[in-house]
Amino acid sequence: GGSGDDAPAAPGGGPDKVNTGVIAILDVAPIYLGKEKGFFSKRNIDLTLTTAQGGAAILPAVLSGQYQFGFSNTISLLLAKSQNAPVKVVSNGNNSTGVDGKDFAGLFVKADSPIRSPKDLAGRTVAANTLKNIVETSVKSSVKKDGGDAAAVKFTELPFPEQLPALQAGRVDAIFVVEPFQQAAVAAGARKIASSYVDAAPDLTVAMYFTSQQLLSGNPDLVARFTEAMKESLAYADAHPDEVRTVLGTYTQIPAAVREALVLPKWPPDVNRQSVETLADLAVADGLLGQKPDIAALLP
Amino acid sequence: MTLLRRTLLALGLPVLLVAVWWWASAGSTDFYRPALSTILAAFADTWTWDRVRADVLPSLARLAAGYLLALTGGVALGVLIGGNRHVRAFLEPLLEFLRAIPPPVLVPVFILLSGVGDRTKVLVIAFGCVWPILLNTVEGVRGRDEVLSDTCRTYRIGGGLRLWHLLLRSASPRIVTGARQALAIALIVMVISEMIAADNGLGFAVLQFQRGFQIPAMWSGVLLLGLIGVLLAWGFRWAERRMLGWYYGQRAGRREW
Amino acid sequence: MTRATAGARAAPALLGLLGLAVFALVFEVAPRLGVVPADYAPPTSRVLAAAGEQVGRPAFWAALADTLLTWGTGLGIAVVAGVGAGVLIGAVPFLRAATATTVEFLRPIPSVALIPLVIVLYGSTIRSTVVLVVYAAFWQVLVQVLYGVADLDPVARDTARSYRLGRRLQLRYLLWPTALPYVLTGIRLAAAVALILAVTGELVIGSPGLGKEIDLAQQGGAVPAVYALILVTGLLGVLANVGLRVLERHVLAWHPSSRREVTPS
Amino acid sequence: MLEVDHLNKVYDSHGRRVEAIGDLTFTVPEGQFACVVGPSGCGKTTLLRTLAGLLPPTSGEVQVLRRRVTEPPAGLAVVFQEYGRSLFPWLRVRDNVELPLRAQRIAKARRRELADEALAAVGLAGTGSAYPWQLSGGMQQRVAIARAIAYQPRVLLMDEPFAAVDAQTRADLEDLIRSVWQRLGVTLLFVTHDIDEAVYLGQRVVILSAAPTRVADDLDIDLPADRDQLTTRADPRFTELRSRVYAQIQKVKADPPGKEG
Amino acid sequence: MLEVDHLNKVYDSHGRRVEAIGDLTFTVPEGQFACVVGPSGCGKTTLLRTLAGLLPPTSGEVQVLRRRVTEPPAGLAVVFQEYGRSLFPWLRVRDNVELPLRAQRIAKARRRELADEALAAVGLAGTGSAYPWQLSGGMQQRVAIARAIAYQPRVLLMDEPFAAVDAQTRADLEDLIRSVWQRLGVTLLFVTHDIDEAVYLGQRVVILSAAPTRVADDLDIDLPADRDQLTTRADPRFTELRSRVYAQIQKVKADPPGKEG
Ligand SMILES: Nc1ncnc2c1ncn2[C@@H]1O[C@H](COP(=O)(O)OP(=O)(O)OP(=O)(O)O)[C@@H](O)[C@H]1O
Ligand SMILES: Nc1ncnc2c1ncn2[C@@H]1O[C@H](COP(=O)(O)OP(=O)(O)OP(=O)(O)O)[C@@H](O)[C@H]1O
Ligand SMILES: [Mg+2]
Ligand SMILES: [Mg+2]
Repeated sequence: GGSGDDAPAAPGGGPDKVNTGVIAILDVAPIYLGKEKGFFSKRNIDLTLTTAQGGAAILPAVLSGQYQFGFSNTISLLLAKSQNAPVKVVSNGNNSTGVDGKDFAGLFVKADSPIRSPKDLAGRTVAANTLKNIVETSVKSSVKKDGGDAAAVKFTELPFPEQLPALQAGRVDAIFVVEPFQQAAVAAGARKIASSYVDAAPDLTVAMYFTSQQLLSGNPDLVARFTEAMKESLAYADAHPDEVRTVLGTYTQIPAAVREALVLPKWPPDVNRQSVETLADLAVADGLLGQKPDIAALLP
Repeated sequence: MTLLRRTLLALGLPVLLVAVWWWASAGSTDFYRPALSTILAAFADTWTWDRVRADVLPSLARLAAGYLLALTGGVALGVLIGGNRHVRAFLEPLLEFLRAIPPPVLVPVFILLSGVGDRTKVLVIAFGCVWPILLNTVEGVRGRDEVLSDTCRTYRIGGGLRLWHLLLRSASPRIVTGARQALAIALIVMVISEMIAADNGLGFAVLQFQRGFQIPAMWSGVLLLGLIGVLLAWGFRWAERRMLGWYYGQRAGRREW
Repeated sequence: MTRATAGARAAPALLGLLGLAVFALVFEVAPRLGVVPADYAPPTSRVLAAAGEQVGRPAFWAALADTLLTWGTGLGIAVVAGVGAGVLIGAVPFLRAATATTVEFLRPIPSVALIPLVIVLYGSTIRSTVVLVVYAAFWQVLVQVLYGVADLDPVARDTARSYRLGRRLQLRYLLWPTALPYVLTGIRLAAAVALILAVTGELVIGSPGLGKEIDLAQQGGAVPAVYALILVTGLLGVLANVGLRVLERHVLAWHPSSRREVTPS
Repeated sequence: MLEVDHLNKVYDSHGRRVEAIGDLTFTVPEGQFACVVGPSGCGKTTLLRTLAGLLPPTSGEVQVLRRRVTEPPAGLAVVFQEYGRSLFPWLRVRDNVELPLRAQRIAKARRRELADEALAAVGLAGTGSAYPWQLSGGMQQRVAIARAIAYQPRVLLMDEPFAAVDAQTRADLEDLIRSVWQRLGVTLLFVTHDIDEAVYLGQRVVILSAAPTRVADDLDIDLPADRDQLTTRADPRFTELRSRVYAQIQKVKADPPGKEG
Repeated sequence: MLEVDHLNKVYDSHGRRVEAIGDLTFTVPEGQFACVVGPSGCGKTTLLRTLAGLLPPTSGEVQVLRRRVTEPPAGLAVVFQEYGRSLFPWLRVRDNVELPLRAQRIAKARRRELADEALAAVGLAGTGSAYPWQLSGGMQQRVAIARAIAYQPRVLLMDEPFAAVDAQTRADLEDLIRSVWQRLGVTLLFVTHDIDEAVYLGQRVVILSAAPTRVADDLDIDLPADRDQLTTRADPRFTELRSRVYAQIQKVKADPPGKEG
């Protein structure tokens, strides 16, 4: 049954067993690092990290109490909230670096492509790992910022690993990839024409950790402790990029050489509320969201 | 069996199950398991004619193309393999290898080889649903009656006549079994193929609903899939009865009381 | 004479290996000639090297064990349930008519569409994946059994009826052997589908196993590792088929398809 | 005991309507050995299948052992004309013979004994462990006969059971069936195309007309109960009877049934 | 022309080893009508299947029309003992008969004509549009015969082709086969269990011993070429010949082949 109201507290006052659903990508390095550093165990949390391919598998598990917390990108959470899913953000996830041209994600075209800047994308096809999501919103904001017709950009869905081959074979005109695929794109000579996360909002909060309303009301203490631990983890990760690169080797299969070259995201301890508001407005403007959800109710 | 009785039998269990579902889910507050009434309301809102034209019809067109490709390819290859044990020994391990590879990881290879367009999706559907047809054809051809084989050999019935009148016809009950299986699988693979590199289609729509957390709409898509499955199955049964008239005649000529 | 027969028995296996070898060769040569980009479709030798690396990782063996467990459990349940339900429904015309619509409705629902539901029920555990595996593989067996039961020879059936063989004997000595060739095909189909769903489920849901390893390798951009893991999956399928073929030779010794291949002609 | 009462059977399938049995009425008393002869395609197999409860009559009814037949009656065995297909290819010969005995819950040892006896009686001792498709046509037919004998039925319906065996074996089997009949007191309906055989075996020969079939003639065979291949067939009465049957059949052939009634 | 030269055939499968044909040598000259009789299970079907190129000999060889047989020879037709299974259940009767003619690229109209003629000759006019499984056993067997006749073969092998038909039809078919043989000059090997039939039909009767089979006797039938059911069977020479065949078969039965050689 999926009636997980509380975190299953271990008998005899042992540590709370907490299961968190994450995606095995760069962005969640802080939680792995924090677990390793004992930031969770010292708050009496016995943390288990379970990876899934995407948010589709994580949200139901959190809502049904199979997981206590989950990791999801901001747009997905806005979408869920707009459908009245009982979700609540408990911690920041990761942010763009805020530096144009030096972000952990980017919009690429082939070296010899006639496309010089985002506005040239009108009428062209861009690969996104997930349609109707944060990539689409961000790329469109790049186009708009560049003075182009964002509505005329076509998107097609391709998983990150397939994007570069498709670009090189000329099946798509541009791709939007994150690290480590950005490294591969650079290595293959692709040309970066925008850092769309940076274009969308300053210091955009790309993803966040969340829980269910049920757990929040049933065990606010646990949620508070988790939030504390996350804050410490984020801060630590932001300050220790080398340890981040090491911990990446434990849960991903990114080759060591690539790990060294990765551009890391920013991990500020707090959610950039303003960027979430901006993102929500953009999504409403693009028609991704029917109406703007109650952001105050979503964010902590 | 009268028409009335047949209709009752065909619809009795579904109606019962729907009733149970309705009753059990009434007033559900579970985000992922909404009440059936909510789903049905979403169904009416979601599957408007525009939507059907934009998403369902392209899907069905790809489904038809992929299925027919699988049917012809599977039967052709099956006859080849079933008719010659050397060919079978040569190809079987390779085919078993390919068969065990999950479409989601295979799709990238297809994209690499044939692009992101409809052609790839049709190929994925064909590749996904060809196996029951192929395996059943092989076994049907292998299991043909020996006396009939001998009859063909002595009367020197070869080439196309043998292919049609011996191999295909004697394998036809099994080919039909495989084709029936493949139909449902084609529908499933159609959905899977639309989860990657798609911009329209029924599977695409269901996936978008899921990702957009429009859960009642998502379930209505699943419901629609099931309904399409039922319609296709009825069509299939109609065609099957026509093609295998001799087979059912031979078996029903001896009907009990 | 005995040498000749031993040779004849070994020949099919050799031919089969040859088939795999030709395939491997094509995938060695094509990337090298630039027919496909070597970065995304690495030549066989690189895949084999990556497979060698995988074999050295304890995590790989743990994943393999998990996949085998998921696969085996799911397949076992699906086969038992599929055969049981198939024989029951197939032998009782009323049941067949009454369930037909429901079966046709439930069958085309893709397992992947059920992912949210199973996660709600069981989370990212092996149980979730097993449910998906069972759901997908069950139909393969069921439909084969239904058609197999209908393949009854009318004279054989009349014989059984006139000698008043009871239900149990008719089931055991008439229906079952008639359906058996279909059932074996159903199991072969189900074995592959179960494997596919086990890996896909692990991939999407994140329950432990080879699928999860594939996901990790994909997210990490480790292309040869992805193909190495796919290779392992495919080989599991080949092994399953070899096993089922051996089983078939034993239980279908009487069937024309086996008879023909005993006497050379 | 077998009673056929105004039996009529029409096949109507796949655009072909055949009235196989027109209007058939006759009774075989308990323990009688009745032979049935009639032209090919006249409906003998149809009649047997109706008596065995495998085929519903179009009209009229049949009774076996004083019970109206709606399903295969207990204690009845059939040797089918399609002997080859009536043996289960997945069972060895002995298991084929034993299978009906298992349905009767006869103990294993006894089953084995009955099966071996029956196989030996039809001249197939030692083939018990072969599969039916490893046997010749005549041997398969004898397995089907052995199965019926081992079953020890009260009513035995045989549809051209000796069609595939050689003259000598046939003579042996004829004597075997007669001795089984005498020993078990079974009611026997025996379809054959061999007029000599019908006269030699039966207490009575029922001659059927071409389809839609009727009883064209019904002859008592008043030969002595103790028969043997040499003396009985040399008996002038035998020759007389067989000539009568032969003449009758000729007449049936000459008068198409359409002319009558 | 058929030549069987030191033919030996051993079946060895599923744990059962049977030497069906011991050592068989005989020749049927072009255009001869040869009958083969022998006990059930002696290897007659095996011999026919070897001649038809359907079964490889274990040792020795067979020639048909002066060619060593390694595959089914052209111009050869077989009527199988398992007549029911040799008809295609998915083809209507007429199409069953026409199929071999299509393989020979005979024009449609001619095919139709040949098929209708052959069906009429075996007494099945008007059943062309039925499926084989809608026919009685004897009718099915006659369809198989019609198919062989319509094919107009140079060599015809028949395996108990009249086993399932009534006496009267049988006599008609016997005369039909003789007339076909005389008209087409076909070489005919005819397996039967009916000794009278063998003597009535053939120019020669080959008697086989029990398995492992050998030629036990080989009789010339010196009856006049013009035969008819009444006069020929009444001929004292006929009676004499059939007694000889009968006696010979009795002898074969009495001497199990193990004793010799
Ligand atoms: N399953 C069937 N469907 C349609 N017609 C049938 C079927 N079985 C038999 N018939 C028809 O019924 C008639 C009688 O057939 P039946 O088999 O009873 O003849 P029979 O007397 O046994 O002949 P034979 O001596 O040749 O075996 C035939 O004309 C045949 O075509
Ligand atoms: N496919 C087979 N596999 C094994 N043994 C076989 C096979 N076919 C025939 N035999 C054996 O070979 C022997 C001869 O069989 P065959 O069919 O040639 O006899 P036959 O003379 O035609 O007999 P019948 O008159 O009964 O038809 C038999 O002992 C039989 O058991
Ligand atoms: Mg009959
Ligand atoms: Mg034979």
